[in-house]
Amino acid sequence: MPKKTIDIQPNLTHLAILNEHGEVDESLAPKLDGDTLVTMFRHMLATRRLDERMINMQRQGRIGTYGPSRGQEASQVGTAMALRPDDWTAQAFREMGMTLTRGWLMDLTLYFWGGYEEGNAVAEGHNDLPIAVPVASQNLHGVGIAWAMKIKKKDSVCITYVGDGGTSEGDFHEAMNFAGVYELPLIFIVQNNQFAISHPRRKQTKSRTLAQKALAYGFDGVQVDGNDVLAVYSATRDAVEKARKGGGPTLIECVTYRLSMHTTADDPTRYREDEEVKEWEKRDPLIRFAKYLRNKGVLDDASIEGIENDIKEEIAAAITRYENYEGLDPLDSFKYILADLPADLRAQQEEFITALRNEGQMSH
Amino acid sequence: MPKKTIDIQPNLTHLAILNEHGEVDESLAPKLDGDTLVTMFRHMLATRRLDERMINMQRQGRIGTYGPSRGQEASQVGTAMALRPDDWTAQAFREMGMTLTRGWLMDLTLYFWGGYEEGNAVAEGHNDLPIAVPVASQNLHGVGIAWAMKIKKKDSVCITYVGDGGTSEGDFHEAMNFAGVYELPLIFIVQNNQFAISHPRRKQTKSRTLAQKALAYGFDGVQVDGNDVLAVYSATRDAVEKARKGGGPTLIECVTYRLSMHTTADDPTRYREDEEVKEWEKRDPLIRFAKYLRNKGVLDDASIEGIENDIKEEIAAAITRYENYEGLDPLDSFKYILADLPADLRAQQEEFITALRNEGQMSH
Amino acid sequence: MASVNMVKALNLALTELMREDENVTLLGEDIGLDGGVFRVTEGLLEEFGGDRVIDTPVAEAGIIGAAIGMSIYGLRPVCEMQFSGFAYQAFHQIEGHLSRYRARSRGRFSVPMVVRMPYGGGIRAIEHHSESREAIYAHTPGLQVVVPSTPRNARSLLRASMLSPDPVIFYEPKALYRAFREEVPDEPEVHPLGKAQVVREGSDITLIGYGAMVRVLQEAAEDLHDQDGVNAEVIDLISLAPMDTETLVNSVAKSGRAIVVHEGPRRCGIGAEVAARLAESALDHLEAPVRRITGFDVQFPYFARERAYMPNSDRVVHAARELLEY
Amino acid sequence: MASVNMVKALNLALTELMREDENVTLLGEDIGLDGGVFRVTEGLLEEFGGDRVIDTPVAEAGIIGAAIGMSIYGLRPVCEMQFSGFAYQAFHQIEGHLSRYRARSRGRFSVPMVVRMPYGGGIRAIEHHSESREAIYAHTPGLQVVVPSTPRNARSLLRASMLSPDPVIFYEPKALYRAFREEVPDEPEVHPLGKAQVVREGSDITLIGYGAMVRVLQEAAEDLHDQDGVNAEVIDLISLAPMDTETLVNSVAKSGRAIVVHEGPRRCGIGAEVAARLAESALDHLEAPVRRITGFDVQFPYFARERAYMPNSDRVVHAARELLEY
Ligand SMILES: Cc1ncc(C[n+]2csc(CCOP(=O)(O)OP(=O)(O)O)c2C)c(N)n1
Ligand SMILES: Cc1ncc(C[n+]2csc(CCOP(=O)(O)OP(=O)(O)O)c2C)c(N)n1
Ligand SMILES: [Mg+2]
Ligand SMILES: [Mg+2]
Repeated sequence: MPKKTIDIQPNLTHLAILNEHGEVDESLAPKLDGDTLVTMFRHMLATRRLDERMINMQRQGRIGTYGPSRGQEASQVGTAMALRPDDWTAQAFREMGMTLTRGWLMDLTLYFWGGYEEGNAVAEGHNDLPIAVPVASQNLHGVGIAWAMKIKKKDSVCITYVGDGGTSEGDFHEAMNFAGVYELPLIFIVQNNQFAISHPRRKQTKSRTLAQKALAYGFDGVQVDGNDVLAVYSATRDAVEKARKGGGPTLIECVTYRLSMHTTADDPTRYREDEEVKEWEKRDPLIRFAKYLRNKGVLDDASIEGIENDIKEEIAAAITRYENYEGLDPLDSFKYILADLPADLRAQQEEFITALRNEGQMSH
Repeated sequence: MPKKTIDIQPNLTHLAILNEHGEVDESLAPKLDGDTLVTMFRHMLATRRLDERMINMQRQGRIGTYGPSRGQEASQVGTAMALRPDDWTAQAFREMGMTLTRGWLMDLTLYFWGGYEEGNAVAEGHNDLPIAVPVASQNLHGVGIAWAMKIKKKDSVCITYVGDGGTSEGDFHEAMNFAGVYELPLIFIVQNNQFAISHPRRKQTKSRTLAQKALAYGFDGVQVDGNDVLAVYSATRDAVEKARKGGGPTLIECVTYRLSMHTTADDPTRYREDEEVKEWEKRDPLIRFAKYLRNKGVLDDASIEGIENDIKEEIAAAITRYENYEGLDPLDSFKYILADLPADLRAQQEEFITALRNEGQMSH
Repeated sequence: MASVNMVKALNLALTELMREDENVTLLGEDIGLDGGVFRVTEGLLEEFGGDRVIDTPVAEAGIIGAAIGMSIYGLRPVCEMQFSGFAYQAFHQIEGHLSRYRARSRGRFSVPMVVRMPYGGGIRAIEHHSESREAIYAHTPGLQVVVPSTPRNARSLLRASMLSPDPVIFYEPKALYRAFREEVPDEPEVHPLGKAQVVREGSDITLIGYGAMVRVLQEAAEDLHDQDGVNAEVIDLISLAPMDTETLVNSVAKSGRAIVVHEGPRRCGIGAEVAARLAESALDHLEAPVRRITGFDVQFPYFARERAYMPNSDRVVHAARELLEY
Repeated sequence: MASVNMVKALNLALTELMREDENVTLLGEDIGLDGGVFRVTEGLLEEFGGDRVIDTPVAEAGIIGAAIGMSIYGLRPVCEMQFSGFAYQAFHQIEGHLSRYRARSRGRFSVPMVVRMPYGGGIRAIEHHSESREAIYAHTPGLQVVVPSTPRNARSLLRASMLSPDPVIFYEPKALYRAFREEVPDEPEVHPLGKAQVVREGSDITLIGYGAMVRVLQEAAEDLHDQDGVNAEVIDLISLAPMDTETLVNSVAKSGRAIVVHEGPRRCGIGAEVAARLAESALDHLEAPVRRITGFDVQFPYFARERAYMPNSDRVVHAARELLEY
């Protein structure tokens, strides 16, 4: 009949490999060949450049409101690089870097923020769910996918993304709990970019880390330097390997920072200090990774310029296709609502066609 | 750039004071006078006897489906005894022992399970929310009450109850998180009675204890022997005192057992072994507490018989009032929907009155 | 041929398709070991095992959200919400995702999944266990909503729902679960989604309902016939979304009078939609106002007051007489 | 007198009551430091402090559920759902508790609380940011549902809602937030809950709508007048629950023709309720079918397709001509 402390044997680790000066802890660094490292860098840079261009396009009125990724390239690319094509992802809405790494055309980014459903028309063969706007809701879809994989006895895994803000939602909890109970091959990537719009991390939850939330569900949590692509990759790869072998879920908190605004409609000066942003700019994931790759001799000025040019062309081509797109048919609303259009919807479609004709909104 | 274990400094304790043989750990036992101990016992016994009678009444068709408390008397009474009248509770649906301790008439129990809203018409002056059927939803109302107390600078606290099963719901998570962030004077009592209907505790969550879920929200968790009323009382009192002083929330997991069926509509033999029930019957909270009080000289055969008789009379009187109740007016549905009945609802009420008259369902 | 009640009929439909398609997977609270609180899934855990009949924690958003992911991966989940009154915990998953994946992804992903929910009054249950809120789902684009009214159509409708390429909210009138038995054929049948059924022909007045209210209408029609010599046509809507306007309009074209009946609240209920379709497409046939006999716009009472509250055949008969004299 | 837009008018109503009643407490995501994503709560944190203007984590059920508890303890919370499309996360708290505490406790507890939700299309937003689902709340007994259409009635209606002893869903047409300005008096006004308003008198046809659609109707009425010499009456419903049947019936008694317009889906929408009330209480006056011009029963499209999708005055004018020729 004692009063005793309960030992829950937490397995909670923190991981950092590549520091702000481009130096790595060789004992922890993943063994990646030069090509892979360059691919990683290319995806990160493409993310950065497309992001810059998207903000630009928004300012010019060529797309709608846009949600930037700046600062989070390591978290997005590093996690996606640890997956195979038969693995799946269930994203939120700020994972452009992940989608590019998974091979999505840049066109989809443009379409999505340009206001076309085409931006969520994930291409056949890409095992990634479209953008899910309601915060944390996608975590449960990740649960379902991982669960189906397990039932079907696949050795595939699923990654589901969520923001620091998203961990406050009930859906995150239910997803974490299901993942734990059923020991699913699911990895939760929390991109802790320090803000839910204006609401800072420390006011979102009283827990010291987000990683420790895994303890409530009986599985492991890892906190990584989310601006260190090697640590992000390494932690994800370990979690993926564990999951493939039936070891169940892992929560990985990527500690990073949203260097840009929440969306182009947001004014971050209302709620945070420039000083803080400047501090985090020093920890830019791209700069440190480039330094490391230069030091390592994997990249130099010329090769970087080559990559920059490739990316520029890729972006330009995507924008051209986006701006010359002629597929904008309002009737698509009826085309994709149900596999077979029932009679009452057919009547509504007729009504819609008549209205569009009257209004000159439809040519044919 | 290390890989290191994160220390989250958990404050997680386990507490047990009174064992199955009626022996106490004096160093931990709360200092309660004889009258208080007898009151505690009386509430526990009243809960047991009314519970038995309710099952009986259900079998005779005198009330509807009923959800028993048997085995959970210590968790319910012990927690409620730690409160003041200006404190509040936000219950689920299996807290009859708590309501009796808080001074509710037995009539309300009868009305509720007899199908009358009157069972949730909490008397003025009783600071307790009515029964909340949707699992875990009441936890958020507890948050709001505790929050209002804090804003109003009261030194009151709120207890909110939830079952083991309820901890799987999103509402539980959001409530825990708000309680942590805003450091609310709120105590979460998890009555872990080992089942959510047929679903056993171990299949509900992978975490070793339910108490450790508090760590995800940055506050303390306590696991107590929920069949030990002294431990339950003591842990609750400590949490209440901490909360009154601005120390924030606590999660208390009362490890207990639902000795009876989920409701009278349930057949527990479908999902659990009699052996297990027998094991838990040995840990009956009433038996051990009675033993202790007898040993201590606070109770004897005569005084127990006196209490039994008082309870019998109280139950009989309540049943008489319930069965002779003449307040059953179907129009109450319109009386309590909104403070002021708008025109379209007045028209519906007229329609209802006409129908009831036609059907002889209304005398006047 | 076997004579079964609705619980058994539903169980049969599940068993049949689970045998035919190994992707059919059931999820819900207490559906495995316990066989479901209404026993609809009784025996399925034993036959199909824990990977296909999954007992879940108490987490409705979890159930629906996870099943959405499973559907996308290729399974065909059938979820049970223990009572329709606890499906609101999952409403954001239903509104935000279940109904949308096809449109959102332009057909790349679809969610061929069924959500079964027992609904309605008449079983002397506590709060939240007797409500009807089918209109909320019918109002949500992308969902199909159906309600059986007999054991036989319960089976054929559940089969059709499970075979549908798109999500179906399968609203089960729990008052009918064990109310009566009906012969069902040996071979499974499929009731086409979207079709209403004339369950009694007549040309004097049209009585429209679904689920447990169909019996109320049939009783009213009998009374009208026996007592007033009136021939009422009774339409069982069966499908609330889509809704079979044609069958409604054809009937009212004959009868010129319509009453629509449901348990759920009146404001913006299914009755409103039926009345609106008639006011739009059958106005010239209408010889009397369209009457709604429904749950009132108040909370469904605790069960001591439920008999008074629920629509019954007396109310239908009274309204019919008023309309016939109009 | 000041000339303000709807954002400012709402801000004014909040400020006024917060000054008068220290129990008024605001909760929501980004409403404090950031002033709300639409700036409706701008400046309130500074004036009233963090105990009364509370920035919450992203947890809608948490916001509504906690506010219910606060109300019961004696505060008067006004919650902001950042967009109506994220209120479904809290729907179980709304349906299960916000609407029920008074009935459940036989008046011992009540929940005098307002839930503000920006709704509707026309702002080129991403998915879930343009929908209208007012009918779901109107279908839920125990809730009052109102929609302002101008800065002035936004202020008077929000004040009335905050003074109501029962919960109000305050649906804000975000397309109107900064669309135009209107003079508002120095002293606060109260728009009685439950009352519709005739915003343009006429006797040839009745056009019914609310929120952002009122301007569409006014434009249509102008066109009908200028081009066809037709005098349309325009009714701004304002209150969807309760609904002001009398004003509707009186108008149709004059005009014999009605069109109802809203952005939300048609099936079981507010238009269905309006049409049903007319089919019930104004049938003899109706000289033509009741027409609904509404969102279709499909997902609200992403914004490149929204102009085509949304109801507009051309559609109203066309329908009016058809009804007038009927
Ligand atoms: C359920 C829900 N509530 C509110 C919103 C509005 N919203 C969009 S993003 C956001 C903050 C999310 O923060 P976080 O999860 O940290 O992701 P981040 O934006 O930082 O990537 C909010 C509140 C939403 N999309 N979904
Ligand atoms: C949101 C919700 N889902 C489902 C139910 C049906 N239900 C009633 S009690 C119960 C199990 C609850 O288990 P627990 O929280 O452990 O409480 P206990 O019954 O053991 O007291 C369930 C699933 C409900 N009431 N509410
Ligand atoms: Mg964030
Ligand atoms: Mg339990």
